[in-house]
Amino acid sequence: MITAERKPLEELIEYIKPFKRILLLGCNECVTVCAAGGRKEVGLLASGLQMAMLKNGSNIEIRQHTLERQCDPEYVEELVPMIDSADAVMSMACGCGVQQVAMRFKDKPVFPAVNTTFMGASERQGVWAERCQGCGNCLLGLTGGICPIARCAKQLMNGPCGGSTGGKCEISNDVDCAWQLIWDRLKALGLQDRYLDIIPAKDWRSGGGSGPRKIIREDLAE
Amino acid sequence: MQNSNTIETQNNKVLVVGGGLGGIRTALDLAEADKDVVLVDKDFTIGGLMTQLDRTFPTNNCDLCTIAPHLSESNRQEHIELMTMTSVENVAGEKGNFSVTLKTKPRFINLDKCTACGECFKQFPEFVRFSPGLDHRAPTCMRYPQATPQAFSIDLDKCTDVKALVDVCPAGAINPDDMPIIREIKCAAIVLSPGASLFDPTPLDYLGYATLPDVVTSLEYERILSASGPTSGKLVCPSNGRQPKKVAWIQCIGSRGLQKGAGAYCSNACCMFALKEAIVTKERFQEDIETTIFYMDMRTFGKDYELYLNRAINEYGVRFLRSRPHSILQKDGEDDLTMTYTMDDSTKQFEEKFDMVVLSTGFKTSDESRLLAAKMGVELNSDFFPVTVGLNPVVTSKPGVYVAGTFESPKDIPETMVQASAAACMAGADLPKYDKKPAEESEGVRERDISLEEPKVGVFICDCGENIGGVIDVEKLVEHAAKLPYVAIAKAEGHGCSRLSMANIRQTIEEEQLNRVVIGGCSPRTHLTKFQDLLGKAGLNKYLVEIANIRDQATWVHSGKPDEATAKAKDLIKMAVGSAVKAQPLTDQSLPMNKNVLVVGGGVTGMTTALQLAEQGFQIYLAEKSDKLGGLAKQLIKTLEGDDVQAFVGDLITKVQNHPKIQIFTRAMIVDHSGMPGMFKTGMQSGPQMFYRQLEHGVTILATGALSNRPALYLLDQSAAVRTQLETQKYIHDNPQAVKNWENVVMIQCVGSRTAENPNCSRICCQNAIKNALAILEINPEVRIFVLYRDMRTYGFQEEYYQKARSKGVIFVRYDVDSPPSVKAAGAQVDVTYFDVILGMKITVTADNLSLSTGMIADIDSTEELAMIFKLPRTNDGYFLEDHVKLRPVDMSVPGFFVAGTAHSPKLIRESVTQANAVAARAQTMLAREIINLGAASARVDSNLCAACLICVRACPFDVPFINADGYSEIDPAKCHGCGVCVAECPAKAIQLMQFEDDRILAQVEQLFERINA
Amino acid sequence: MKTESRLEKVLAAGHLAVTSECGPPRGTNFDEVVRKSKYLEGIVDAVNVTDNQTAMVRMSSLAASIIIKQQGLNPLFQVTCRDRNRLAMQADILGAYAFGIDTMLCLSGDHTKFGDHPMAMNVHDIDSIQMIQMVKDMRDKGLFQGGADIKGPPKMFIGAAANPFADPFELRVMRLAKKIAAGADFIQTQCIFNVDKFEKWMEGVREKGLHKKCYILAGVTPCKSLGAARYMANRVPGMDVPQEIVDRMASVPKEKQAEEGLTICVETIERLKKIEGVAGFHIMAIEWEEKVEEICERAGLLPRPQV
Amino acid sequence: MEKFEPVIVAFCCHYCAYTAADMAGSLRLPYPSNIKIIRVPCSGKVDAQHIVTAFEKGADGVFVAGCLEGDCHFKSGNARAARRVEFVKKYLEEIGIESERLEMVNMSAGMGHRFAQVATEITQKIRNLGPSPVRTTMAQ
Repeated sequence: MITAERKPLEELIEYIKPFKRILLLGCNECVTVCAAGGRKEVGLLASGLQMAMLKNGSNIEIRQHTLERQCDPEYVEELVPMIDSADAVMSMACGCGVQQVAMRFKDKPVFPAVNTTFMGASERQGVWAERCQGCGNCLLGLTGGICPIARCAKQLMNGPCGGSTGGKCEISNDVDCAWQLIWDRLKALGLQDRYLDIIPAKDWRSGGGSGPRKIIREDLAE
Repeated sequence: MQNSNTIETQNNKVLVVGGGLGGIRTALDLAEADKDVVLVDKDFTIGGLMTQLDRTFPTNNCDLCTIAPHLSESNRQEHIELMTMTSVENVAGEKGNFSVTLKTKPRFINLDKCTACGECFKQFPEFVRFSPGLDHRAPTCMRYPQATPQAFSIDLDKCTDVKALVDVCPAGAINPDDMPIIREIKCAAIVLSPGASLFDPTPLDYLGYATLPDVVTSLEYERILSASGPTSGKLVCPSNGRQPKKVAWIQCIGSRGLQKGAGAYCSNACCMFALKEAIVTKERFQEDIETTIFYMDMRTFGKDYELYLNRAINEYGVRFLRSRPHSILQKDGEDDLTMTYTMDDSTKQFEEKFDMVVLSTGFKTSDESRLLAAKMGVELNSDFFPVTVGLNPVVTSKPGVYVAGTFESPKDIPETMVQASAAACMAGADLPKYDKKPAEESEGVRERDISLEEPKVGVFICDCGENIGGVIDVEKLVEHAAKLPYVAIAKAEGHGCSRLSMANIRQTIEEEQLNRVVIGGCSPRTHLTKFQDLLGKAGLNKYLVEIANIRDQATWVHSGKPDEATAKAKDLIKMAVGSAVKAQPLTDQSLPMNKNVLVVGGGVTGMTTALQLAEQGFQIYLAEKSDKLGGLAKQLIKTLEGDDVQAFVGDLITKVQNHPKIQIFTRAMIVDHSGMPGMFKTGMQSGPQMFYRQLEHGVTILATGALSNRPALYLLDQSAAVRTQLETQKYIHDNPQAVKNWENVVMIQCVGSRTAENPNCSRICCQNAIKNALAILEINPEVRIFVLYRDMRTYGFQEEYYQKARSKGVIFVRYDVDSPPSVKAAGAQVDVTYFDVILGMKITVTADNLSLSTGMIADIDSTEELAMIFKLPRTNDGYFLEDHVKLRPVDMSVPGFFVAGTAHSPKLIRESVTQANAVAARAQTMLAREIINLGAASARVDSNLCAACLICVRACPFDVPFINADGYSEIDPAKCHGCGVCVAECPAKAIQLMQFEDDRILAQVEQLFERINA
Repeated sequence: MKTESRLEKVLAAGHLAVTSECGPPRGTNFDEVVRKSKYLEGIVDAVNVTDNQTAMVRMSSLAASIIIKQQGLNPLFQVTCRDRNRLAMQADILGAYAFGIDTMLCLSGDHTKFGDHPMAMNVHDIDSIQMIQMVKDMRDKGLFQGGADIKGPPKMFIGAAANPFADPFELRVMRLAKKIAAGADFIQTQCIFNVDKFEKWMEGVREKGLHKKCYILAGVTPCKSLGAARYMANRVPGMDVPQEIVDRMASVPKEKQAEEGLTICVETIERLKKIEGVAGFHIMAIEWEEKVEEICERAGLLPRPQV
Repeated sequence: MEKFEPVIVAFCCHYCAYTAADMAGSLRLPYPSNIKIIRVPCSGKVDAQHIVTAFEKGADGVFVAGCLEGDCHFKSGNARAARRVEFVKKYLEEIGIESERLEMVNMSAGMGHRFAQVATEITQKIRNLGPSPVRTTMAQ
C-alpha cells in the first residue's frame, strides 16, 4: 500500500490563503487504510482549516468529498458537478491522485494535503513500515524474501556493511539490519550458499533510472 | 395498596427472602426464566451489604456501577413483586404448596406517587429516611444513588407535626395513616438469602474497638474509603481527621474460634477483603502510607486470588506479618495506637505503632435469621448455619426450602451469586408446570410507520415537584421549547414519570400524531426504558425518545442560580430536540431461540447440569471426551464431610443414562462451531468410529473439568512410599492392614501449586490432607502425622476439621517457599527433611508414607482447543474465563456460553454441584425465551464506504468485526457490545453505532452553539 | 604482478606491509595535504586518502591523492559508493590512473546521517562488491561496466575493507570471500582492539584459505585519550573496543594517556604479527599522523624494505 | 463586553462519568453551569471529529470523561479515548487553539464529588484562558 502523512497545517494554509471556496478531497484507497486521507481525515482537516483560517480572519467555505479511488479518471469524473463551485482543490490522496485531479481540471489550482511517503506494510494498528521501492526488478527471490533495496540504508545488494550491530542498522537502533534479517531467513531456509553468489550491479532502468515508467498490457490497452 | 388482608390462591411462584445481591440474583434468574417471584426484604431498599462496599476484589471495580443495573433490572421485571420493609411472620404447608404470612411495616409514603424529590428529607431530616441503614460510624444521607425503590420512608413516631410533613410533599405521596400490612401468599418453594451479620468486636476490650475511634471494622474502613461514604472518599482517622500514615489489618476477628464468641469456622472472605482494602489504600496513597496485615494463614484460595496476593506483596509492597496480635491500646498523651503481638516463629513480644487499625471481622448468623430458620423448620448446625443435604449446599433439611449466600455459610460475592442461581434452579424445579403467558408483543400496539413523515417533536417537561419547578420556571422552558425547530407541541407534565402524566403523554402522542418525543426531566439511566415502553404503547418506535436530564444536570446542581439553571435547561432541551430530530426507528435484533443444550463434559458437573435442564424438558446433548461418564470424581471415595462419592456418582450416571431427554456422546470431540447465541451449530466426532454429526443448540455449557496435577517432585513415581493425596485416599481404603503398621506419615502441601510455573492455589488440597489424616488416624491412632504446609486454607466449616486434626495430634509444620522440604529414598520408606521454624532446626522424619498435595491443573489441551473453536477467553493458567468475576461468575463473555465446575477453577464436589445447578438456572433464563432480544445499540457497517482497512477488526475489544467474503467489514449485531470504539476509529466513516449515530451527537453540539453563532 | 603498485610489490615479496591514512582537509589548503603526508614519507608503503570520510565534505580524494603522488608518496585512492554513480567512479579511476595512482580501496561509505550533510541523497548506484568487480573488469578485461573498450585500461591494485567485528559475525568471513571472488587483491580491516575476536575471524579466513587468495592488512589505531577510547567503544558503529582497553586507558593519569594509547597500539601489532595470514598493518592515526613513525619504530616495522 | 462565561462540552461515558454526574446531582453538589454533558456509551466512542467540531462550533473547552483506568466496561475504550485526546491536543496546537482547552478525565460511577470538582476546576481554567480564539473571531 502507498502510505502518506498529513502536511503541517501552516503549509496547507499558505496554499489556500488566496481562495475562498475549497473542494477538499479524500480517497477511499491507500490513504484511507493508512489513516492519512480517508473520509475521517478529510472531516478533521476541513474543521482544522476552517478554524485556522478563521483565526487569520478569513471565513472560507470548504466542501468535502471522498472518491473511491482518486487515481482512476472515471472516479475523478464524479467531481465535475462540484468543481465549478470551488476556487481551488486540495487533495488528501497520494501524489497519483493529486495529479489525476490536476490533469482533469486544467483551470483549477490543485494542492496536495499529504506527503506521499513510501510503499509500506502495516506492522500493527497505527504503524506502517517501508517495504518496497518499486525498483521494477524484484530481488526478493535471491534475498530470502526481504528487500535490501527498500530496507538497507545503503541499498547494499551483497551483504551487510561494517555498521551492522546486534541485528540493527548503523543509522538507528530502531531500524533492523536488512541483511541480518536476510541472513537469518536464508539460514532458516537452509539456503546459506545463496549468499555467496555475487548479485551483479543493478540495471536501474527498470527502477526509473531511465525516466518515468509505464506498464502497457496490449491485451487490455485500447 | 389499601390495608386489607388479600388472600392469594396461586402457588405457582417462589418466595425469596432477603433482597441482598444473592436474593436479587435468585429473583432475576427465576423471573428471566418466566417464573413468578415475591422478593421480600426487611430493609427500606434492596441491595444488602454490597451497596456499602467501595470497591471489590479482585478487579477493584467500583460496585455502584456494577450493581446498579441489577437493582433497577429487578425493579422492572414484571415477574417480580418487590416488598420492602417486609418480614416473614409465619410459614405453613409443604413443598409445592407453602402459605407464608408476610408483614409489611408502614412506610407512610405512597411508592406510586413518591419521586424521591427529597423535599421532605430537606425539611425534616430527623425523621425522614432516605435508604438509610448504614453502620453508626458512617452516616450518609444516601446509601447509593440508584436506590431501589427510589423512595423515602418516614419514621412517624419521631414526627412532631404530621400536617406540615404531609404538606411539604409536592407529589402528595405522604400518607400518615399508612398501616402495617399483613398478607398471606402461596408459593411452591422458598429461597432464604437474608445474609449474615458481621461479628461485633465491642466486647473484646483488648482490641479497644469500643473505646478507640481509630480502631474500625473492615466494613467501616470500606465506608471511609467509599466515594458515597461519610467522608466522601477521604481517608482520615475518625479521631482527629488526619490522613493516617500507618494502617494495620488484624485478620480472623470473630473467626476460627480465636476470640470469645467467635465462630469456630473460617469466615472465608476476610483475607481477600483485607487485601483489597490494603491494595486500594496503596493505590491511592502509594508511598505516603504503610499497610500491614497481621494474619495466621493467608487464605487466597479463590480463582486467581493467589495472583492478587502476589500483587499485594510485589507490586504494592503491602507488609505481611504472620503473627498473633495481643492487644491494642493508646498510651497516654499519644494519638497513635500501640499494638503488641507475637510472631509465630518466636515467643518474643513486639510493639508497633499505627494510626489506624482495621479489624477483619468475620460473618455471624443474626438472631433474626435464626428465628427465620426456626419458622421455616430449617435445621441449623452448631454454628447456627443451615444443615444442607448431601452434596448440594443449597438444599436444606426442609423440602422446598433452599438457601443461598452468607446465610448458608460464610462466603464472598462470586460464590454468593453462584449459590443464588443454584437456589433459583432448585426452587424453579418445584414450580408446577403451567402454560406460558402470551408474550408481550402480542399485547403491544402495532408500530406506526414514520418513514415519510417530517420530524414532529413533542416536548414534555417535568417539574418533578420542587426538584425542577422549584428552581426554574417550567412554563418559560415550555415556551422556549415550543419555538424550537420541528417542535409541534411542548407541555409541562408535572411528575412526568407518574402514572397520570404517562397517560397524558401517551394521549398527546396519539392525538398530535407526534413522531419524536423529548422528555425534560431526570436521568435517562433510570428512566429511559420507562419512556421507551411508553412510546411503544403509543404506537411509536421506542428509540424515538430522547431525555434531557434537566434535573440531575441543572436544577439539582445549580439550585442556587435559577437563571443559570434555566439557561442550561434550555440548552439541554435544545440539544435533546436536535438529537431526537435525527433519531431513526430501530428494531431490536432478535433471533428465534433453539432450546437444545450442548453440555461439554460428562463429569459430576456436566451430568448435574444436564439432569436439571432435562428435568425442565429441554433436549440435552452430553458430550464426554473419554469413553465413560463420571470424570475425576470416579477416583474419589469420601468427602471431608463423609459423603459417599461413589454412590453419588453411580446414582448420577444411572439417572443420566436413563433420561429420555439426554443424549450421551462418549469419545466425543468438538471439531467446528458456528452460528450465534440461541442458534449455534456445533460439529462433533464421537464414538469408536469418530462418526461426525452437527448439533443445533441454543446454549452451550462447558463442564470440561480439570486434571489432577502430577509434578515429578519429591520422588513421586520413584518411591513406592510416595503418593498423591488422591492415591493415598485409595490406598488407605484398600489396605487398612498396611496402614495399621505405619509409624510416620508426612504430607507436603502446595506441591506444584503456588509456584512460579503454577502460581495459583489448588483450593482442594488442604482439606484433602485433613481428610486423609483423619482417615488414617481412624485406622491407626498411634501413627504420627506431619503436615508440612505454607498456609492452611481450610476455609468455611473445613476449619473445624482442621482443628479436629490438630486436637487428634496431627503435627502441622509451616515451611517457607524458599526452603522446601527435601526427600531421600530410604529403602521402602523415605526420609523427609524440613526446617522447623519454631525449633529453628532441620528435622528428618523417616516416613512409611509421604502424601503429596498435588492439587489440580487446568486441562490445557482441551480448554485451548475449545477456546479456539468457540472463541472463548481463558485465564493465564488455562481455565475458562467468566464474563464478570463477581456478578456473572458462570456466564461467559460470549452470550449463550456458560462454564461450571473445575473447568472454571479448582473446586470441591459440592462446589461443582452448586455451579452446575447455577449454570442450569442461568441457562434457563435464555431457554425460557421464544426469541432472543439483542437490543439495538450495535455497530453497523456501510459496505459502500468500507475500505476493508482492518482498523475496526483490530480496534474492537471483543474481536467482533471481520472482513467477510465480499471483502467488507462485517459486525455481527448478536456479538457487538455496542461500545462504538470501531466507529470512532474507522478512517472511512463507514461504521455507525445505532442509538448513538454521529449525526445525533453532532446535532447536540450544533444545537448547543446555535445561539452563539446566531 | 597484476600492477605497478608498490604495495603489491612489498606484499608479493613477503614483507609485512604498512599503510596509514591521511584525511584531506576541509578546505582548499594544498600545503596542509603536503604537511600531513610528510609525516609518512619513508614510513609507510601506501597512504590511504579518504573519500569524504564519515560523510563530511572534504577535498576530493582524487585531488588529494594527486598532491600526495606529486610528493613522491604512494597514495591509496579511496572511493565510496555513497557519493557517485558508476559513471563518476569510472571517470575518477581513469583520471587517477592517468596521474600514476595505481592502488585503490573500494568502500560502501558511511551513511550521510553521520556527516554534515544528513539531508543529502545516498547514491549507492552500486555497492562496494559490485565496484570491485567493476574495477577488476576495467583492469583485466579493459572494459567499462557498460561494456565498451577502455583505451589504456587502469591497472589498479584493488583493495577492499573488512570489519571482523560487525554482525552477523558468521557472515564476516563469507563476505570477505565474496569480496575476493569479486576481485579484491588486498584487504584493510577495521581497527582491531579485540585481538581474540580477530583471531577467531582469521581462523575462519584460513579455513577457507582466503589468506592465500589475498593480502590481509590488519587495521590498528592508537587511542589519543580515554575519551577517544570511550568514543570508539560506544559511538562508532561496528567498532569493538573491549572494556579492559578502556579501563587501561582510564588507569593512567590524563597526561600519560596518549603515551599509553601508543603502547597499546604497539602491543597489538606485536600480537597480530604472530597470527598466520596477517600480511601487514594499516595504521589509522586520525589527526595524529606524526605518531605513525614512532609506532612503526617501536613495532620494528622500520626501515621499510626497498622493492 | 460583559463577563466572559465559557461553554464547555463534556462527553461522558454512560457507565461511569455520566452516572457520576447523576450522583453529583443527587448529592446536590453544585458546579458551574458552563458544563454541558453529552452522553456516549463509552469514552472510546468519542470521535476526534466530535471534539474538533465542538471547538469549530464555538466551544471554549471540551473534556472527555471515562471510567477509571482498568475499569472500562468495554475493556479498553477509556485508554483509546485518552490516546485520541492526546492526538487532538496536538492538532489543536497546530490550529492555534491552546491544548489546555481539552482534557481527558477518569472517574467511577460513585465519584459524584470528583465530577463536581473536575467540572469546577476545568471551568475555572477555561475562564482564565479566556474565550476560544475561534469564538472571538466568530464574534467579529
